[in-house]
Amino acid sequence: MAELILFPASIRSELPFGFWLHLAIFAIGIIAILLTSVIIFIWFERRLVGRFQLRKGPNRAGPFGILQSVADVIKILTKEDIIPSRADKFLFWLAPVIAFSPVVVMLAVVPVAGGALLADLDIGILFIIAMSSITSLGIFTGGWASYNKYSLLSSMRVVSQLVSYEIPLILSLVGVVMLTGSLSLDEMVNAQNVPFILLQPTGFFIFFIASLAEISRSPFDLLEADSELVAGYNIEYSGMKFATFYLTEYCEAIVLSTLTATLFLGGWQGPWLPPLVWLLLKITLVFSIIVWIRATLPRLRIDQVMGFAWKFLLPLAVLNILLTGSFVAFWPEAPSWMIGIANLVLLIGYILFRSRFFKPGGVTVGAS
Amino acid sequence: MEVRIEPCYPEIDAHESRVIEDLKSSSTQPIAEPSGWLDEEINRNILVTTVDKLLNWGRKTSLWTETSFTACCTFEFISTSSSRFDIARFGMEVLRSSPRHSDLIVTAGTLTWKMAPQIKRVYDQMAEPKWVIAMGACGISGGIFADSYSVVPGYNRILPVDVYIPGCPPRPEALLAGIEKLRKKIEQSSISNKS
Amino acid sequence: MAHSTDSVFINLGPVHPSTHGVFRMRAHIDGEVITDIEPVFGYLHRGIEKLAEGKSYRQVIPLTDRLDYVASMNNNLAYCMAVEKLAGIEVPERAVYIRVIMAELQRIISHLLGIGSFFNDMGTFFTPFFYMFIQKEKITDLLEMVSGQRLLFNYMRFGGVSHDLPDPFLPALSQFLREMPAEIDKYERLLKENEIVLARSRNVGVLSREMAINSSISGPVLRASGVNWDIRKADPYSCYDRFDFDVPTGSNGDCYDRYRVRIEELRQSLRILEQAVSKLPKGKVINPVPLRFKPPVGEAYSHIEGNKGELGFYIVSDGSDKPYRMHVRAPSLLNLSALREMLIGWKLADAIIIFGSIDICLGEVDR
Amino acid sequence: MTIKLSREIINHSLHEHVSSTDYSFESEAVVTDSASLVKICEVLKSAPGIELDYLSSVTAVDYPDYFEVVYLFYSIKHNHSLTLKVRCPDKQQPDIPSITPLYNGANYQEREIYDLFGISFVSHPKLRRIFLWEGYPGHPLRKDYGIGS
Repeated sequence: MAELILFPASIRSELPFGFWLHLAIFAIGIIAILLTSVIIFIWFERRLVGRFQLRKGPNRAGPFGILQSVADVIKILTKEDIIPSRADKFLFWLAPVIAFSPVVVMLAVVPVAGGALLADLDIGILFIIAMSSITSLGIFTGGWASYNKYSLLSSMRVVSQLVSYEIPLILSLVGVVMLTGSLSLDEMVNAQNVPFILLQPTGFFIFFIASLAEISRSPFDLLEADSELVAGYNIEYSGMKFATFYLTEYCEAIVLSTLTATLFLGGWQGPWLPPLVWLLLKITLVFSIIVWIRATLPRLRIDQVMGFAWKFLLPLAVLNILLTGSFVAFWPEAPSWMIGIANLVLLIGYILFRSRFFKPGGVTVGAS
Repeated sequence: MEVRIEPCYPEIDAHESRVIEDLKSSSTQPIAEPSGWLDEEINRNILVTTVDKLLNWGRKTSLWTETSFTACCTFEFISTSSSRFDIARFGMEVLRSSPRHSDLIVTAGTLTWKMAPQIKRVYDQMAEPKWVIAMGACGISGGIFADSYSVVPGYNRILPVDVYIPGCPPRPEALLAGIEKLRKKIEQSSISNKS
Repeated sequence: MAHSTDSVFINLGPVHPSTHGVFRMRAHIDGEVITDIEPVFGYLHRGIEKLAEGKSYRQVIPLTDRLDYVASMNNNLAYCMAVEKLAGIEVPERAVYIRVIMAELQRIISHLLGIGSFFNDMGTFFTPFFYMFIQKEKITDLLEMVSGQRLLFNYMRFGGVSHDLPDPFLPALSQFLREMPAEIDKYERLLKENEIVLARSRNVGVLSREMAINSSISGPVLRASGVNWDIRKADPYSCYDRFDFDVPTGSNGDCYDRYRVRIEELRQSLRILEQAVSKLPKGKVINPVPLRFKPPVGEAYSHIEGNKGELGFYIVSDGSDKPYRMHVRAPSLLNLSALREMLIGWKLADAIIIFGSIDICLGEVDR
Repeated sequence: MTIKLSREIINHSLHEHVSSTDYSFESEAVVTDSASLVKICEVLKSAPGIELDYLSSVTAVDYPDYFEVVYLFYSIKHNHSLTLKVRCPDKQQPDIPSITPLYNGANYQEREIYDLFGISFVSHPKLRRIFLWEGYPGHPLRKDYGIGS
């Protein structure tokens, strides 16, 4: 079985129903791995946040508390399912589905080994970008249909924030696309003899921040801003629908980690270990960084979030495209280290230039 | 120094006072705790016990607390959830602010009649199954403030309480013991009889 | 073409994660901006002032514990000082020093919680809060040593404190005093120049000096607005005139300054504690008063610089063994006087931070 | 050290604006009636050398014969204090002018006294109950209310 999953390119040619077998194995495999990893990653995050806060975290359910999320799932799924009397019933029901499905679909174009992916689309990147926008629609629908002012505010924030961050997110990928010369993710991984994070540090920086905002993790977790919006867009959801939203949230985080690993960290490539293991290791690394940020940073305000996207990330993304484009157009045979260093200089220079406008620190409190 | 005049909502105030008065007049007696689990041994069977075991394990392992704390005991609850006592070990560090997501109200603090409708409303908004822990003397009987004109003598006037934790305030250890009691109680409940 | 928007009426509280208890604000918001706000009090009004009239003077001490439950020793202290002033009771020297030690430890607890929940409101997912709580638990252990309780101590008595410090207390306190400055430095490294903290709190919720004075603001909030007013300096009580400490004041009166003032006050409290421990005299700790204690007819107002501001008790005696009237000058309630001025025009997310930076305790607001 | 203002200084500042029959001294406190309260407050707030700019607290006491409202003022600048008492002999319909327009800090305290004592403050911007709900019977801190349920 492992052979089949790891080297499925061979299935297509040898078996009579090769394509369908391939489809079935991958579809089931992706969903199974995704759902299992969500359960493990939720536990992982809670343990990790626990360590950041100098405590232990869940450790009673099962060995090391690893069954904690299983218990959560059992409990949530058997809870009463409340639909507010003044909610829009159909949309209220539909919203979690709209939010959840595109997240799973995105994994279809991510290769788990050389040539091993569900659908080798030539426009893989475009597909991911298109799909990632749909989730916000589901969240907006849910927030609106709940007939609750907090969730309405939250869903308004979703729209503005997610639409703004789409733009730097897409532009940051243009550099990678130019270096690869293809839109297919499989090609992109194959092209990464050197991980793109070294060639495209600026692109990585923008992509990572913008996608943190896309999945609304701290410091951009405005839609779930506990301290002001109580629980955000899913405030009225309970039971299975709430579980779906909860699942969506973590699936998004995992998908984001997968994409970051695939696009910038060399995907499944790596010595000695099997490709899938490498991919999972890289996903875990990126996810840990997300959790680290969550456990450390405060939340930004909505206008600051928007200003950051339009005034800071967007110009940087455009500069990145110009720089990388000039290399590709005028000096295609440039050694890769030079591209990387030029890019890094752009990133550091830009941050230093912009930080002139900030006035950090400074003590305004004196003792007398 | 111009100070703008505060807005005023007489209709809302009047409506809220009506709600308070109604609740006050209708809750003169304590509500008995849900005690259906006591005599359920009779209608058990093999299938239900197995399902029960799984469900009850899930429910007792993941008790998410509603953040509706009123007064002093809150700080002992927060102490319990902080690094030293770490309630997260039992999977309880998920403090949900929305009643729809939470399973447990810990009534940390004095309840006043003005607050009572809000707490009752939070309880009503929670999805079944749900539990209530009355924490501290005020939660049990009004405690030191029981004689006051504005204090509800015990949460059990308005909510069915599952576990009482004495103390003013109870120590974190006492709270953990109370939570352990609640977990035992959940273990013994069954889906086949509605409490 | 001009667009007009409807303002939305929204309830913040009383069950809301960041109202620090059961405070409630009815807010009108236009988009995200708060256009008007009406604070609603009374969800924790327990009638302490009325209950006190039915209890003997000594029985009131546990009631005062439950006012500002974050720092109950301070309430004990202010109440006992008022009764002592009323009846002219002398306090032994050692008890005076013990009281100062307790009051400063309570101030540290309260400021730690204030800072922690301020960052919680800012959205840091409990990490600074729990860091602060680790130190808070150490102080709680110290206070538990002397009083046997963890939160509501009921330790002070008229004419002193209920009993002497236990033997392990002073070594443990010295240990704490050695460790704490490094901890404060750690918080500073983490938070002081964090870009997001600065962006969220600087020049947010500015309270002008004039407005602060006119609205009877007191404590760290007043000092953050640039007013050098600390009862420990202005009207020294206990033995604060014998200690060398500074009064930190801010210059902008914004949320950042309020947070900075609290951090600096932590340092000053540690200074006071060190001096108090080194000067702690020997001797008895209480001049006992009779159980059925009847102060002479009259009235007395006594105030201390509590953790949240000027905490005063006004007591009227009719010569019986119960207070005729007890009034608490609650800093938390008065610090909210300028709340509307501070909130209107800011965004919803700012409102939560501004409210958190005032650092109120609902037990004291509603009483 | 916060010092109590002496009678001479107060007399000196007040005699131009308020007739000396409107106020009296009673053990460190100035006692006045509701008619001249606002005038006295205005003078004390702005008179040079006094400048009582900080209203520390307002409270009320229910004596058998009258209600007494007690104001405590400080001056942040000069660090001195003054206690001002207003007596209101009408126990059925007590009313006193509000000083909220002068001192914003009086706002909630006056509402509190209105709520718990039933003393109405004339020209207060929003005189409504603050702690108890609208329609609560009686005023708990009055002596005739009774303790306990």
